[in-house]
Parts: sequence; structure tokens; C-alpha cells
Amino acid sequence: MSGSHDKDLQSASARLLKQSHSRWYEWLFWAVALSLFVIFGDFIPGVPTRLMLLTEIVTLALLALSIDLVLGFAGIVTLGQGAYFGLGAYVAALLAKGGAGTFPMSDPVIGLLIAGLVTGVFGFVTSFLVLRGSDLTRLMVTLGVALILSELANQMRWLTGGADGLNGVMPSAVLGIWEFDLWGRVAYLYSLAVLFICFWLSRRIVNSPFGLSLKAIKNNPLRARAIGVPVNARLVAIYTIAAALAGIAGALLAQTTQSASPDMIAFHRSADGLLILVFGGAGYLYGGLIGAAAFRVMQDVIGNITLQYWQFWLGAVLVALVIFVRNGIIGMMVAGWARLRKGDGQ
Amino acid sequence: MRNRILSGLAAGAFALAAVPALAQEVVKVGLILPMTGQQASTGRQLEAGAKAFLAQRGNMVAGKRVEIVVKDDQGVADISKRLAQELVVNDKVAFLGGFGLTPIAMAVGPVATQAKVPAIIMTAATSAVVPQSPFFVRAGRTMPQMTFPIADWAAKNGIKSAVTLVSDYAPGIDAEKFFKQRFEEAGGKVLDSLRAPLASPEFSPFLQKAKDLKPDALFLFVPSGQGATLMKQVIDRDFAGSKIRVIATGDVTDDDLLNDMGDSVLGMITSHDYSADHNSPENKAFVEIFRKVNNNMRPNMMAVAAFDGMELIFRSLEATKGDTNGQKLVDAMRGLKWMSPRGPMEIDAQTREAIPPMYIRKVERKNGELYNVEFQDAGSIKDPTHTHTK
Amino acid sequence: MTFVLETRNLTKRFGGIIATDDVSFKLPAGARHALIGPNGAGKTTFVNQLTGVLNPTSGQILFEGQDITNWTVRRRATAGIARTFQINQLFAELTPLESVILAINERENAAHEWFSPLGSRETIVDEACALLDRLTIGDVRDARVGDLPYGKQRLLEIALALAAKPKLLLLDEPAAGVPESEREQILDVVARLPAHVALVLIEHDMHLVFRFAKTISVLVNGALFCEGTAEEIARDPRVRQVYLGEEEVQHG
Amino acid sequence: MLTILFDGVAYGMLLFVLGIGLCVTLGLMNFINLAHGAFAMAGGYLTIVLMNRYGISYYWGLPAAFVFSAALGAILERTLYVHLYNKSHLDQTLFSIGLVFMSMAIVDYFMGANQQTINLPPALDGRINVLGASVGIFRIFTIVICGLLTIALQFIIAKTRFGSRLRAAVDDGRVARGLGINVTTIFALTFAFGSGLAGLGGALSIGIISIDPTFPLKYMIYFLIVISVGGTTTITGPFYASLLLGVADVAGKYYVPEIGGFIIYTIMVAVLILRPQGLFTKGATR
Repeated sequence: MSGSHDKDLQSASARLLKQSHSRWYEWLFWAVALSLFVIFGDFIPGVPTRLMLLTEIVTLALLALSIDLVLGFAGIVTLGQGAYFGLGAYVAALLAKGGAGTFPMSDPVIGLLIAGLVTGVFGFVTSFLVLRGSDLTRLMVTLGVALILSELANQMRWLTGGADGLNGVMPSAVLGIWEFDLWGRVAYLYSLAVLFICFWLSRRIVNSPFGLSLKAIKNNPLRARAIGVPVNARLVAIYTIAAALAGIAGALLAQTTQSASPDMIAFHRSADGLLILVFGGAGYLYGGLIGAAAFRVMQDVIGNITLQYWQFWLGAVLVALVIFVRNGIIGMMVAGWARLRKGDGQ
Repeated sequence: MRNRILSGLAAGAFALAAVPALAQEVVKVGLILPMTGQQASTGRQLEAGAKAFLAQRGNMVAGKRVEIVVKDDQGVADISKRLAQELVVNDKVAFLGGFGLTPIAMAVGPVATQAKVPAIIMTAATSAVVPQSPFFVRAGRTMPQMTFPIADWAAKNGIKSAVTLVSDYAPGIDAEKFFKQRFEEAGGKVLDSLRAPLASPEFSPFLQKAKDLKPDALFLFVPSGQGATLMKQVIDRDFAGSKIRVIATGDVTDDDLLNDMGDSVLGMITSHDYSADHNSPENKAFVEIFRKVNNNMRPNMMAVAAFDGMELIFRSLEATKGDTNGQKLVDAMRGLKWMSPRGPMEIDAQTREAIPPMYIRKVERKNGELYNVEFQDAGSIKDPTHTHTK
Repeated sequence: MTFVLETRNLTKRFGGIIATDDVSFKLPAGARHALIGPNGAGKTTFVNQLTGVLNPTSGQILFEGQDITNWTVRRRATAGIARTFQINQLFAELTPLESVILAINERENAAHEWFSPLGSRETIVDEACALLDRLTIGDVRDARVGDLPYGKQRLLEIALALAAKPKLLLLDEPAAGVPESEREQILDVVARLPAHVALVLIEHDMHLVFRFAKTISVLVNGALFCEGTAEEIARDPRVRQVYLGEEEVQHG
Repeated sequence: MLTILFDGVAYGMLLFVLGIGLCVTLGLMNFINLAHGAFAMAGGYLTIVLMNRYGISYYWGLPAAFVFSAALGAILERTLYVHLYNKSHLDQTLFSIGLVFMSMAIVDYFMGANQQTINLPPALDGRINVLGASVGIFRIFTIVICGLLTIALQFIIAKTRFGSRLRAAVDDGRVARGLGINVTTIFALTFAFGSGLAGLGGALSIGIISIDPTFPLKYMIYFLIVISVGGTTTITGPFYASLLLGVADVAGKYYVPEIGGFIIYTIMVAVLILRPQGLFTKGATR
């Protein structure tokens, strides 16, 4: 009896560990993302270059990923992630502009790290505002912070260029080797690499004991406190991390488009990020990634069909998705998979 | 699961690939316009203007067929930059054009420079735009070109003091700066300069402040398409009763909106290069064809900028005999002169800025509709801000 | 004699209402104590002050001789005060195993680890499995908590509290709402709780109280009405009158 | 000075009528309806069409806008919204944003993208002197209508049978059903009424501003600010919040234009931090 019991115990540990192992479809996902570079990188005659669109998707995906950490795992509803996105964009753009294309100030990687650091600090300071209150309160406080910051960006013309935005943003070559090119090849690979690293870190976070405590807080903060979880400290920590990731996403966008303008910090960034995450499915990490790709591709395709009225069809898809599906695209895939397995069993 | 993911990806890949391959003798013009959102009406006028040009002239020039590709920039700079890049790389456009707002033009500048593709600025009216790229050529007009004539007119017509109220963004600040500069040079005094947020739904505090300062005149500027709310509240505030004249650049009494503003704007004085009422055979033909192909819409200054932008493109292609080398095309545009629906047009050979004719106009009722009726020719003004060459 | 828990003149007012009225109370280590009283007697309010959810208006709370009156919920929890809830307060989306590991992690100060994956500390997983087995819910440790039958959820309530290795465990109506068939299982578990843990049972059910408690306090209108051994309380006519009498009426 | 106060009050009143329907759906039905502005837009455009195309008077346009938006609200509530009551707030947000996108495209298709406006009837146009300050007649008209509406609303909720049933349905839907109250109908009527008020607000607002297809998105933030500052448990909370925000916004832009843009956002954040339940709620802490 004791033998089988020991085996049982081992398998409990192993099963938990297995949850953090990567699956074949995850490898497939990243392999596909990488192969898109070859397909749409103007290497195959007749296939158009869409790397700039893909780069935009990658930055949006990183923004949505950062929202997933706070919303999908810690349960904080936020409409203010655009503030950190925009702040990161301005920091990176100012650095690249200030360095005028020379090392170290214009170096993209250093710019990215500094942008992440600055937004992380700002996220830490503002995180104390979201510790109390209901969903609506948190929504409005985060939105309020974002609106104030975007108004600041508009007013501080001497620094941000005001409504004109910043131009002459010249990040130097990535790692001193690869210059940003017109096809967006370097931009895509660079952003994809950054997304991968950030994703991998996020994945470790949510599968760790720390991540487990976040899920517990999301489920039941009262009980979490009662068993000794320092709820506020954990929320501050994850909010800060997410802010830094959003800042890195903004910095990526500023570097790859070589500009920064007030619309990078505007309300619609926060709204887009949240929309994309819910569209893809919150709480899976991949939701933001798949949501960003699906959303932007859909927007592009419908926009090519009906230039002026694409918003109608996009809206219709959102409405239908909510009515017929739970938990966005991934929720739909999970439900479909479950039905498939059930069918096999019969 | 595998099938689902794969089919999903295949659908995405198909979507990304769904751009037509190009034919040989076609010259493509990529227009990046705001077709949705706040500036959508500007985008519609620009597109309609370009369509009117093709309807009038046909689409063949120098043995090549000109095709227009329109993209929606959603008013967002980074999307515009991506669209410009895709138009250059995928559609192999020979020209870019449009650009609703200054930051959008600024974001596209590096692409035009890197790809050596001429980019025609039709809207963004800040003087700072064109120097950003050697491939920028302006078909519209700049803020000082519009504000100098009205400042001159005010100084000569008994107005000693003024308050300015502009939208808080680059062209607005340009308008404020150049009005003040010119008006004070002529001996006037600007009592205060007010700036309203770009998306402001409520102008009343600013208007009340202007009224309380009791100037001889109130000078207004808001972007094209945004004048209706402002004028409504200006009328409501009853400046005429306080003996304050209201003057503006023509953007406020936009042809697109003017007819809905009602009789209260009758007599308002503005300065601009284009009025749908301009009395010339070129303009009559333009308005006629424009209304015909665009569902009887009335053209405004955006439409004429797109029309002239297409004119520039056709004339430069004629000059290069169909050669689409960007540098040659830009060089061909320098110093071009032609008769536009707005009057005699010229491209400054040094600065690549447009030199449009300017007029002082007054809102009047004609054939049952409101028009900006030109009553004074203010001549052609070079943009005074840059003296750079190249 | 050392006391695990002591309150001195504990008083809580909500506006004009006195919910806890000058309660002075001592609990020895390893006690098996029951806190009873009619509905609205202030039992839950009293417990909420012990665990730090509510702050008393006046008076003191001492834990192992230390004044903990102003400590936070978390600090008390880590010091060794654990509780179960009258209405289940569980993590519906987690599994029982994850829930218990979470509690052990907090106790072992391992919960801030963000890089190493969950389950890499085998001793913690082993301990969690053993605890779940002891509470007879080892078989469902990988199910979703929200999907468990009610009785098993009640047992998980106790497991979560025990995971902290508390010195004092407050059980708030552990068998409330549990169907008769699963009731015995819970009573068994309560009876087998480690002897060194001081237990306070907040209960309505007199069978459960007399079966398990050695000492009893009766709370009426927020004040300590009387205290004594189970036999003394059972015999006390005043208690019968104010409490058991009402109980009869309720059940009748 | 007094003029600024009047302008601010009129602006605030307008915000109140535009936003109160959202407050009702959120506070009473626990539904986040970001598409609320679309109903206001529908009322505004209906009035424009009636006046400019059919020459119907503005005074008829106002009730027509109310009826039209209320009917639209009732239809959408029965066909679409009813599926969403049990979904999460996030799903509701996504859904109603989808509706906003659709409404913007629909209006763009039928009405065009440019700003549209109306000419007020002469009796409402112009200015008069009130206590030595020059005040727009239409702003007084707005204040009077919105003031009457507020009193009527307060009366309906506090004094009528419908009001007490509504309160019961909100407190506990299951119990109310047990008492024989038709909760479904009550919710549908409430939703339609809230939408109708938004439509009326839209028709009133085109007397002060012009309207374009981005209206629902542009005003969404203002509605949310009113609600979060005023709280959702009463009618009076959002009312005072609207007045406060209207006056603060107008006065701020008049006296300190440099920071005028920050004022309402700062007020909102400050209020939410100090009193997360809203500024004008009773017993703020639970």
C-alpha cells in the first residue's frame, strides 16, 4: 500500500510540474510566428510584405499580454494600460532622438530596458490607487490616470512635441548589427524576440507559487488574506510588472515606427488592448497574442473590402462573439476541443 | 485542435496575401486618408476630389494608367506609417498623398525619404511638415498663408484689438502665432490667445472669456469639418450685439458645413484660397464634375487640394514622360504653374511649398444656399517660415 | 497556566448597537472549546475581531501573551490563528491540491517565488497530499474546487485552515448545510484534529457541541453569559432558558 | 461670473440627462452599457432629420427623439441585451463596444461623416439678461427641462408603484419574482426609459453642439465620469456630480485655461480614491 501511495505522491508533484511544461502546440505557435517572417518578408515573389502589420500585431500582443497579467490572473480590471504603453513609447522615442542614432542612447535594447524601468517605477507608484474599490472604480481610476497622462503629453510641448508628436526618432541598429529596414524585417524579428522573452517570463510568473497566489486573490481575496497571503503587496508587484511590460510594448512601437505621438498614449490604446484580450480570451496568456492577430487581420481584411464601414462588421463580430462564445477565441477552441473529445469517447 | 489551429492560421495567411499583383503599365498613387473617426469628413472630401480629377482628365498620362489606392489611417500616426511602408513595398506606388494631421505626415516622412517616393501633402497645414523630407511636396496650403491675409484685412478695417481662439494642436498654434505676428506688425494688439482642446465639445468658457475681454474682433481657427459646433456657440454668445467682429480662416466656414450653419453666419469675413463659389471657368467645371461623381456633394478646400495634388502628379509624369524615378518626379514638380479651380497655383521651386492665391470672403446667400463669396484678392503669398533651399 | 488566547474587556459598537459587550475570555493551549449563543448573539462579530477582519472599539486581544489588537489579518494568520468560514470561502477555480499548497507556501514563506514552477518543492507537495488524505479528500485533489460536492468543500475549508499549522483554530459552524449522509465524515475529522491545536467551535448544533467540546462559553446579546464545562452548561437552567429554549422553538 | 455659472449648470444638466440612463442600467440592472451614447446619437440625428428634411418643429423633435430612442432601446433590449444580463462585466463591455462600432458605421452610412446641426426656433435663440448677466435662452431652456426631468424621475422612483416594484426587482430579483412582480418587463421598461432619456439628451445637445458619428465614443468617458463620481445607488448622486463636473469644467477652462483639461479627470481620480463608492452616496463604506 505504501508503495502505491509513494508513487501517487510523486505523480502529484510531477503533474503540477507538467502544467508548467510547454506543449507541442505552443512550440507550433512560435514556429508559425517565426515562419511568417519568411512567408511575408518579401522573400517569395508574389507574396506581399506584411511584416509591418505583423510587427504592429506583436506590439499589440505584448500590450494585451500585460493586461492579461493584471486582469486574467490577478483580477484587476484596467482601462489605463495605455498610459504605460504611451509612457514607454515616449521614453524610448526621446532616448532614440536624443542619441541621434548613436550608441548608447539610441541603442534599441538599452532604450527598451530604460523604458521598461521608467514605466515600472510609474506603475509601482500608481498601483496603490487600484488596491481598493469595485471593478468600476478600478476601471475609472486607471482610465483617469491614463487621461491625465495623455493630457500631460499634449501640454508638455517642449519635451513631447505636443500634438505634433516627436520626429527624428532614430534608433540605432539592433545590437549594433541590424539596421531597421523599409520592409520591416529587422523590426519584426526584433519585436518577436522581445515578445517571446516577455512571454516566457510571464509564463514562468503565472506558473510559479507567486502566480498561484495571484489566482487565489482573483478567486477570493477574503480567504487569501485569511490564509496569510499579503494581498496588497502581491497586487502591487504584478501591477508593476505589467506596467513595465506595457512600457516595453510602447517602446517597441516607437522604435519600429520611429515616431511617438499623442495617439500612442490616447484612450483608444487602453481600450484596444482590453478589447483584444477579451476577444482572444483572458487568463490563458495566449489570449492577447491570438486576439491581437485575429483582431488586426480582421480589421485589415474588412478594411480592404469596405474602406469606410469596416467598423460595422468589426462591431458585429464582437457582438456575435460575446453572445455565442465564452472566454473569447481560446474559450471557443477549448470548448470545441472538449466537444471533440467527448465525441471520440462515444 | 491541430486542425483548428492550422485552418485558423491558413485563413490568416490567406488574408494577409489578399493583395492583387500589379500590372505593367500602371502607375499607382497611394492615398492615406482618415476615412473613419473624428477627421472622416476630411478623408471623404479628399477621396472625392481625387475621383473628380480622374473623372475630368481620364486616368491615362504619358502612356500610363493611373490608379488610386486608398487606405484608412484612422487618424493614428503609427498606422499611417505602416500603411505608407506597405503601399511602397507591396503596391509599389509611385506617389503617396493625403495625410490628415501633422503627426501623420511627420511619421510618413522617413518612409518617403528612404523609399524615394514623392509624397503630396494635401491637408496637414503646419509649415514644419515639408522640410521633414526632400520628397514632400505641398498641394494644399500652410497656416501663415491663410492667416496673413485676414490679419492684414483686420488691421486695415478699423480693428485695433483682437483675441484669438484656436484648436490646441500644431496648425492651431501656427494660426495663433502668425495672426498675432502679422496683426501686431500692422499696429494691432492681441489681448489674449485662447486654445481649446482639439476634441472639445464645449467652447463656451473660451468664448465667454473672449467676450469679456471686449476686443474689436475675435479670430477663430479650428480644423476643417469641426466648425459647426464652434459657430453654433459663437452665434449663441451674440458677439455682434457686443460690437465684436468674428473673423476666421476659411476652415471655420468650411463649404462642407456652411449651408447648415444658418443665416446667423451671414456677413462673416474669412480668408482662404478656395471657395466653391470662386468665379472662374476652371472652378465651374470642377464643381460640376465633382457634384456629378460624388452624389451632389459640395467640394471644400480639401477636395481642391486633392484635385490639385492629382494635377501635380499628372504634370510631373508628363514631364518625365512616364518615368517614375522619385527624384525626377519631385524635380519636375518644382516651379510648376497651372490654373487651378482656386486660381493661379505655383509650386515654390526652392521650398516645394504650394503658393496658392488667397482671397478675403464674406458669407452670403446665393441661389438659396450659403457661400463664401470672394470680394478681395489678397494675392499669392509664399510661406514665410522657411528660406531653406534644396 | 499559559493561555493561547485571551481577550480583555473586548467591546465592539456599530453606531448605537453593541455587538460585543465587554468580553473577557481565556483559552488554554490544546483546548476544545465551544462558543454558543442564540442567533444574533455576536458570535461571528467576535470571531471577526479575533482574526482581525474587524477592529474592536475598545479592549485588548492577546495571543500567546502578546498584544495583537492592532495586527493585520495576515500577521495574525502567520502567527498561528486560522479559521474556517460559516459560508464557504474557497478558490473556486483552483484544485484542492493547489489551494492547500498555496496555504503551505505562505506559511513556509515560499509564495513570493516567481521563477521556479509550482510543484518544484516536493516536500510541500507531499505535505499537501498528506493533509488532503488525512481529511479524506485526497481522491479529489485535482478536481476543480467549484465542482466539488458541498461536504467535500467543507472539509477543504478545514484543510486550508490546518495547512497553516495553526496554534488556534476557529471553526465557524463546520457542518452547517451539510447533508446528513456526509455529516459524520466531517465530525470524524473534527474529532481527529491534532491535540496541541486549541480549537474554538462556533456552533448552533448542540449534538455536535456536546459530542466534542470540553468547555463552553455562552454569548448572549454580545456579552459573556456564562462559562463552564460541558456538563455544567448542560445542567445550567439559565442556559436552557435563554438558549436551549429558543433552540427548541426554532426547531419546533 | 454668473454667465459662467449658468453655462456650467446647463452643460452639467445636459450631461446628466445624457448619462442618467447609463446610471440606471448599471446601478439597477448591474449592466455596463457602453453603447449608451449610441441612443443619444440616435435621438440627435432623428431630430436633425425631422427638422432639416421634413421641416418639423424642434418642439416636436424632442418628444419624437425620446420615443424613437426608447423604442430602439426596447427592441435591442429584447433581442440582444437580454442575453447578456448573466454574463461578466467584461463580456458586457466587449458587447456594447461592438454595438458602438456598429452604430457609428450605420450613422456614417446614412447620414455622412460630417458634423451636422440644426437652427433653433427663434424663441429659443438669442440671449436675455438674468440678474445682470447675459445668458443664452436655450441654456435656460435646457436647465428647465432637465430640472423638471430630474424631479419627475425622483418622483417616479420614490413614489409610484412602478418605482417600488423596480426597487424590489433590483434588491432581489428572485424574491420580487416570488411576489408576483414581472422582473423581465420591469427591466425592459427601465432600459427603454433610460434609452429614451438619452435620446432626449441627444436632441437637446444638438441645440448647443453639432453631432457626428463619433458622438457615442466621444461622450462615453464623460458618462462614466459622471457615474463614478456620483455613484449608482441614487438619482441625486449623478445629478450633483453632473452639476459639479459641468461647472468645474467650464469655470476651470475660463479661469485657468492652462490646466483646464486636467480638472475633471483630477476630480474623478481624487473622488474615487477618497470615496470609492462615489461622492454623493449615503453610507459610503460597506
